[in-house]
Amino acid sequence: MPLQEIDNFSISYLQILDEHGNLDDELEPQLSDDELVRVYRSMVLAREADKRMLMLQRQGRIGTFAPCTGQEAAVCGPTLAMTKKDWFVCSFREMPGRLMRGETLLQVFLFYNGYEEGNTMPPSSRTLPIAIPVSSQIPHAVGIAYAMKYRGEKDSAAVVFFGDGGTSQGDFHEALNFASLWQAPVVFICQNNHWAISIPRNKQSRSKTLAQKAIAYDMPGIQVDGNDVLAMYKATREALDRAHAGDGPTLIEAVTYRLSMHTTADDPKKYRPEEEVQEWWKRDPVPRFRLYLERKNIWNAALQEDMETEIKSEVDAAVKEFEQITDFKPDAPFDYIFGSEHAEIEEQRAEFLAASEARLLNKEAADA
Amino acid sequence: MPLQEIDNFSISYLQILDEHGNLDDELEPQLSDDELVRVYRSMVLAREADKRMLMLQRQGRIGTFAPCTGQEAAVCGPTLAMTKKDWFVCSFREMPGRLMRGETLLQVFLFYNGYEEGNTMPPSSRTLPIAIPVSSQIPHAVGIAYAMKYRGEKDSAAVVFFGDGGTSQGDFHEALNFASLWQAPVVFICQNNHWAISIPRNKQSRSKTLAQKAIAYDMPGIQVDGNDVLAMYKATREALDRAHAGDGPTLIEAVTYRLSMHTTADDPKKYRPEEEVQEWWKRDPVPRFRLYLERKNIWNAALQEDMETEIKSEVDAAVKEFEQITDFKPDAPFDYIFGSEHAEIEEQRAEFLAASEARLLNKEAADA
Amino acid sequence: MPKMNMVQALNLALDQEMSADDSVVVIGEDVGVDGGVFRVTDGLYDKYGEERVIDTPLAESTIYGSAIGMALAGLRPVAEMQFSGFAYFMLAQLESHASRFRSRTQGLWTVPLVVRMPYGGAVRALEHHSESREATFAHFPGVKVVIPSSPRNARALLTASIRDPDPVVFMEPKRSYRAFREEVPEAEETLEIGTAQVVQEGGDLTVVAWGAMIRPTLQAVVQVQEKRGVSIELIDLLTIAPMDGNRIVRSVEKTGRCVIVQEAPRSFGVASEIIARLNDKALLSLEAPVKRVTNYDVVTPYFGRELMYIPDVERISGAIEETLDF
Amino acid sequence: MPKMNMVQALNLALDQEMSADDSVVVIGEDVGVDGGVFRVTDGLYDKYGEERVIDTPLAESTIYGSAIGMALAGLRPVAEMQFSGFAYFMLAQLESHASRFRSRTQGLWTVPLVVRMPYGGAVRALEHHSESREATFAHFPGVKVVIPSSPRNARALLTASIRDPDPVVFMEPKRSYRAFREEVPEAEETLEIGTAQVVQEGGDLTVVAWGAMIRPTLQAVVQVQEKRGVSIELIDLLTIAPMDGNRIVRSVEKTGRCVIVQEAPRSFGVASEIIARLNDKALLSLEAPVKRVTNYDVVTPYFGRELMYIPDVERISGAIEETLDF
Ligand SMILES: Cc1ncc(C[n+]2csc(CCOP(=O)(O)OP(=O)(O)O)c2C)c(N)n1
Ligand SMILES: Cc1ncc(C[n+]2csc(CCOP(=O)(O)OP(=O)(O)O)c2C)c(N)n1
Ligand SMILES: [Mg+2]
Ligand SMILES: [Mg+2]
Repeated sequence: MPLQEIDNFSISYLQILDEHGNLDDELEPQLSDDELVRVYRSMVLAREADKRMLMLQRQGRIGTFAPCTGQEAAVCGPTLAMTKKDWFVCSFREMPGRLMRGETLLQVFLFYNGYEEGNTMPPSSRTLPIAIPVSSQIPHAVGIAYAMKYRGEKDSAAVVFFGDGGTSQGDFHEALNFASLWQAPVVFICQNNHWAISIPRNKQSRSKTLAQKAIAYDMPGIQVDGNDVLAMYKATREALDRAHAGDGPTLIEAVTYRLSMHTTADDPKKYRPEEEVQEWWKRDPVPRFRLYLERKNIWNAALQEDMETEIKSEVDAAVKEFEQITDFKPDAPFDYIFGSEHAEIEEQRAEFLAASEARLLNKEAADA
Repeated sequence: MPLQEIDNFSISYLQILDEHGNLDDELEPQLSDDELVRVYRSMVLAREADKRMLMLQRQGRIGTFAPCTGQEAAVCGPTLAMTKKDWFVCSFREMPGRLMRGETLLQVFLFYNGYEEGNTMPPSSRTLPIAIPVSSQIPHAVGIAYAMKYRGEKDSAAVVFFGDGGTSQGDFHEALNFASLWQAPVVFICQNNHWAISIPRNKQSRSKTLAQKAIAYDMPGIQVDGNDVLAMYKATREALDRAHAGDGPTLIEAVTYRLSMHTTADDPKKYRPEEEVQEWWKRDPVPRFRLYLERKNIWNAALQEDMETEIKSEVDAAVKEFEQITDFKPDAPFDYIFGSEHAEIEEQRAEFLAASEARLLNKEAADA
Repeated sequence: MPKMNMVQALNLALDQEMSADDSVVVIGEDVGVDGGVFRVTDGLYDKYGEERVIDTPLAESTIYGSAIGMALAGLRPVAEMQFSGFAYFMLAQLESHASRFRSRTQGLWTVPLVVRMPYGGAVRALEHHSESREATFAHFPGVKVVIPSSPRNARALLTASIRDPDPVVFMEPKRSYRAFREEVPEAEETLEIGTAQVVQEGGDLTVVAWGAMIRPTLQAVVQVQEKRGVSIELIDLLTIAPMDGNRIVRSVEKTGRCVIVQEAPRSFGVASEIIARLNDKALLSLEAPVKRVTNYDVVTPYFGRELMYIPDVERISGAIEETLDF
Repeated sequence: MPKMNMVQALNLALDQEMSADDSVVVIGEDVGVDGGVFRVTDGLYDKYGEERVIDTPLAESTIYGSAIGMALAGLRPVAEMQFSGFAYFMLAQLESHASRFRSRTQGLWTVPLVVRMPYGGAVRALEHHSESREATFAHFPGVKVVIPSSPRNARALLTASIRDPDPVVFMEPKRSYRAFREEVPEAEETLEIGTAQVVQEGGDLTVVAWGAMIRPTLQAVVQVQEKRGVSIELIDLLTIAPMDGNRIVRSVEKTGRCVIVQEAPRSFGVASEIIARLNDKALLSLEAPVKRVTNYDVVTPYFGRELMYIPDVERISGAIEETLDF
């Protein structure tokens, strides 16, 4: 047996609702009207929040953040497929999903205004805080999934989000390998938004798809139209079903696009052709899904208008509430450095408080 | 276009000389008798060196080392395919290849006896020192290959060795991705010897082959009988040809076996069934290749006997020479910490020398 | 009380904690079937099964990173780095996450996660198997760094570390693994993390050491005491971070002289931090400069030269005498 | 001489070294087309092409690891970590290889490799973008750690680092990137690595600082001098490792008093090492405890609280006055 083919593999692509609004009836997931409207509203709310936050950031009222505009379907579809028993493990661009998981706009604003007080989704929410070092959250999801399996929580899996850039990190590779060996209940969702800051997708990896990276781990991998919320829902639902059934992890590549800047500190004009962006606006997930709802007769212009008004005032209220909060305990970091008390920390706290007081006195003296 | 197969891939296996000595004439590489004997001698020398070093280690005359017994073909085949212009980047189990690259047994023994003086293959040798942190050497090979490409050295590539365990590390993944994007002239040779200390191959990755990990990077990947020196030569030769031609990297999985312990500090009886080892002795690459040479009429019992005698005395001589070297400069580490002089280092050297002298005086006093 | 070496004592701590609490799991390379390359986890795989004694692929970052996930989900993982020299691969996970979850979420999420790692030299090992880099870990806020020195305190500290609410880097002086035996009580025993221990009291000079340095230090102390008729106080740091600086300060206020023995390279090491604490609070008590006995600021040489570089009885006693004579 | 900010000055150093020596290449995330997220490599891609200004995938370990390979093969790579907070991912390559090749091979193989990284706080950034961990790098033997404080010394030190025969960790205080301009000569200029600089001489007290702390420190110094009619010597460390301890010792022998300003958390930081050096060689000159003005041993808070934690003019001047009054 000289040179012999010993194995072969393939990768598939899933789309249910295409960019022109054409629907594949056979693949259409069976979602209730409530669910459909819920996920639609989440997408619209997130889009609106992005806009408002951009404005707040430009006015110096919050700090740097990473808009999700354009990726709402790729994040909300999977989140809709999850239950509260599943774990939501995200990167830094999944605000739409975080809101669906119960985080409030108030929390979001506090967080982006530089206060840990914004990070208050408790462990019972099974929604982890934002993770900034790219792909560093992926191993966490695998460990959580291991714990679920170990505890026999059969209806619990971890869903972890990361970018196309994230697939280049060692942690991505190691974590997928562990998950595969453990047959851990994890769904890996790569948000292939075509850019990692200024690095285009084709300079991130030479592979034609990111989904095919699953082959390295003998893991199911699928490429999905990430701007099609139905396809994202369905792919995640099936992956979760497999995970819950003990059949291990799945890699889903969501093909989507970062319509906005990388973060508010970034200027994409430096590296990205405007035409490309315009092309992708045509595939905007939000109007595409609205059209679907309208065709199903569960949505119309009046409902849309009501919702937009409601969302605007919801965001207004949150901004107002957030800006009224000012009583942040200065020495809180000393409270939360360890779970046990230590003399050195307490001595430093005293020093910190004394310095704060001195600063205050000086200020009063100067003001007087 | 709903659920649609968009790409497919396959993995092949190469064997030229099987374990029973059957040869695939069509695939047989065209090697001169000299080359064939050279590589055979290297394999036998390495096997003998392993034996002797094990003895020396047991007697406390050298320190811990990692035997290569069983993997000679998987290391020597690729090394034979390289020229001096190619770079040899190894892990810690490739002594047979290092010897082929010109390292002497004296250097090997000094190294394993705890002296940097053993690491004296200069940059012009294009043979890097041993790398111990698993897979950490793979990025080096990719950077070297980049430099070759950048410098337009078209007949230079980097060949890098690592284990089956090494494929689990993040550095493996990142480096293959870089190499693929850069189309860098690298040949990645995975020594799948079925064990990473006590972890069997199937607990290292769930993928059926390690070669298929190449698919993640859109890189050619091939599985090769690692105990067949002709197949290892040929696969490497073809990969080097591609690399030299500017066609980028290749991943070669050498299917072989660690017939000995992990290192002299390890006891494989704790975790490995003896029958498995016995099965693999039947596929020993050394007698298999000898049979091939004999069938080609370029080898016989008399030549074998002469060579064995020669090798034994070569090893004897090296052991003797090595044990006569005792004048190691105590403060050498201070010479080689930086390429420029620094006061702090020199002050510490003075302190070190003073302490050494005090120790000596104390000893003389005690002895007197 | 049975006499045990440090390997057995650590094994006892793991065994008892695993048997008491099924959220305790062990994870690492070769920790299962093989029982760990130093045999610290020996027998646990047979007793608790592969789900609780997890043999992983070769990938330190995800051993630790997935253990963070387990801890977030309510388990109490004890991860092993096969050697501290390979722990750099997981430092990003430690610094970016384990050390930060509590602060990040104002105490809502915590990472009770122990990572054990053999460290230190003088065992005739290959490169990367001889370093002593406790200072690297100790400088990360939110991480506790613990280093035992004997079988008994190793067992008690490992038990305490597993029960601790925070990430603990538990560094095991591999040179001491089988170097001596000590009585270790069967009944559970803990030692408070963050507390240094006075090994012996004395009035003329304070010596601070930790880990594998305790043994040669004690020898040197005894030697100098005999030779000079002085009494020396020996403090075993045990916890590197958060450091029990006040214990050392109190001692030096009494003795006025101090020698610190550190296996690591000199600069930016733990000894410097101790000196800084003495400077802060006991400067006026100092009758002589604090003396550091350390490795030098060079890459640890291969084992042929290694023993000339690691502090030994002679260098330590020399430093003590010099400091007494100052 | 043109006036430049630090970003422009660093860019100038890179540009001149690249133009003088085609073995100099730049490698990192977004360093090419985008010109770096802080624009330090702006224009180099257009000028030198994608082969010399290498936009990489997102993988710090292999950015640095492949740069090691390039250096071994004769190039002089300048790698960029986008933020020092992500440098932990490459620490294994730095510790295991870059810092060791020279020692490992007794000088036969060397790794002349600069890694640049913006570090430090006070820029209203997200988590992981505010730390100051020079001590972590400085504790690894075989690594040089350099931190400029102004446009001019940044340019001179980066040029020297690129020409240096050893691996250099070049930490750029991002808070100072555009904070002020300074005249920077067009003609090439270098500063010796391993040498601290006396910013201003003085007789009553020595202040040591580095990086972004130099500016508030200078302000504090001026303030206290005016208020108290004293003269203060200010030393800019510039090289963290190997440290120019003797320069500080000489100064404190003269002044008898010392304050150290460190942006990093207190324990196990660079300030402790400076105190240890003073203890070694200038203890008897000290008329007061050396004072450390530092961040605290907590995880750097998000930017809402950050400025209360980083040393500022008020805390620095307070410490100087206290030390004068001791
Ligand atoms: C380990 C690490 N390196 C660098 C960065 C800086 N950085 C933040 S986001 C980003 C690009 C991420 O790209 P991708 O993974 O595609 O996610 P996206 O931003 O497109 O959502 C980079 C380089 C980081 N956060 N973490
Ligand atoms: C990063 C790292 N982790 C752990 C080790 C300890 N160790 C040395 S060899 C080895 C197993 C390596 O297995 P494999 O890659 O298959 O190579 P082999 O030993 O079989 O040649 C381990 C865990 C190491 N050297 N480096
Ligand atoms: Mg992206
Ligand atoms: Mg192996």
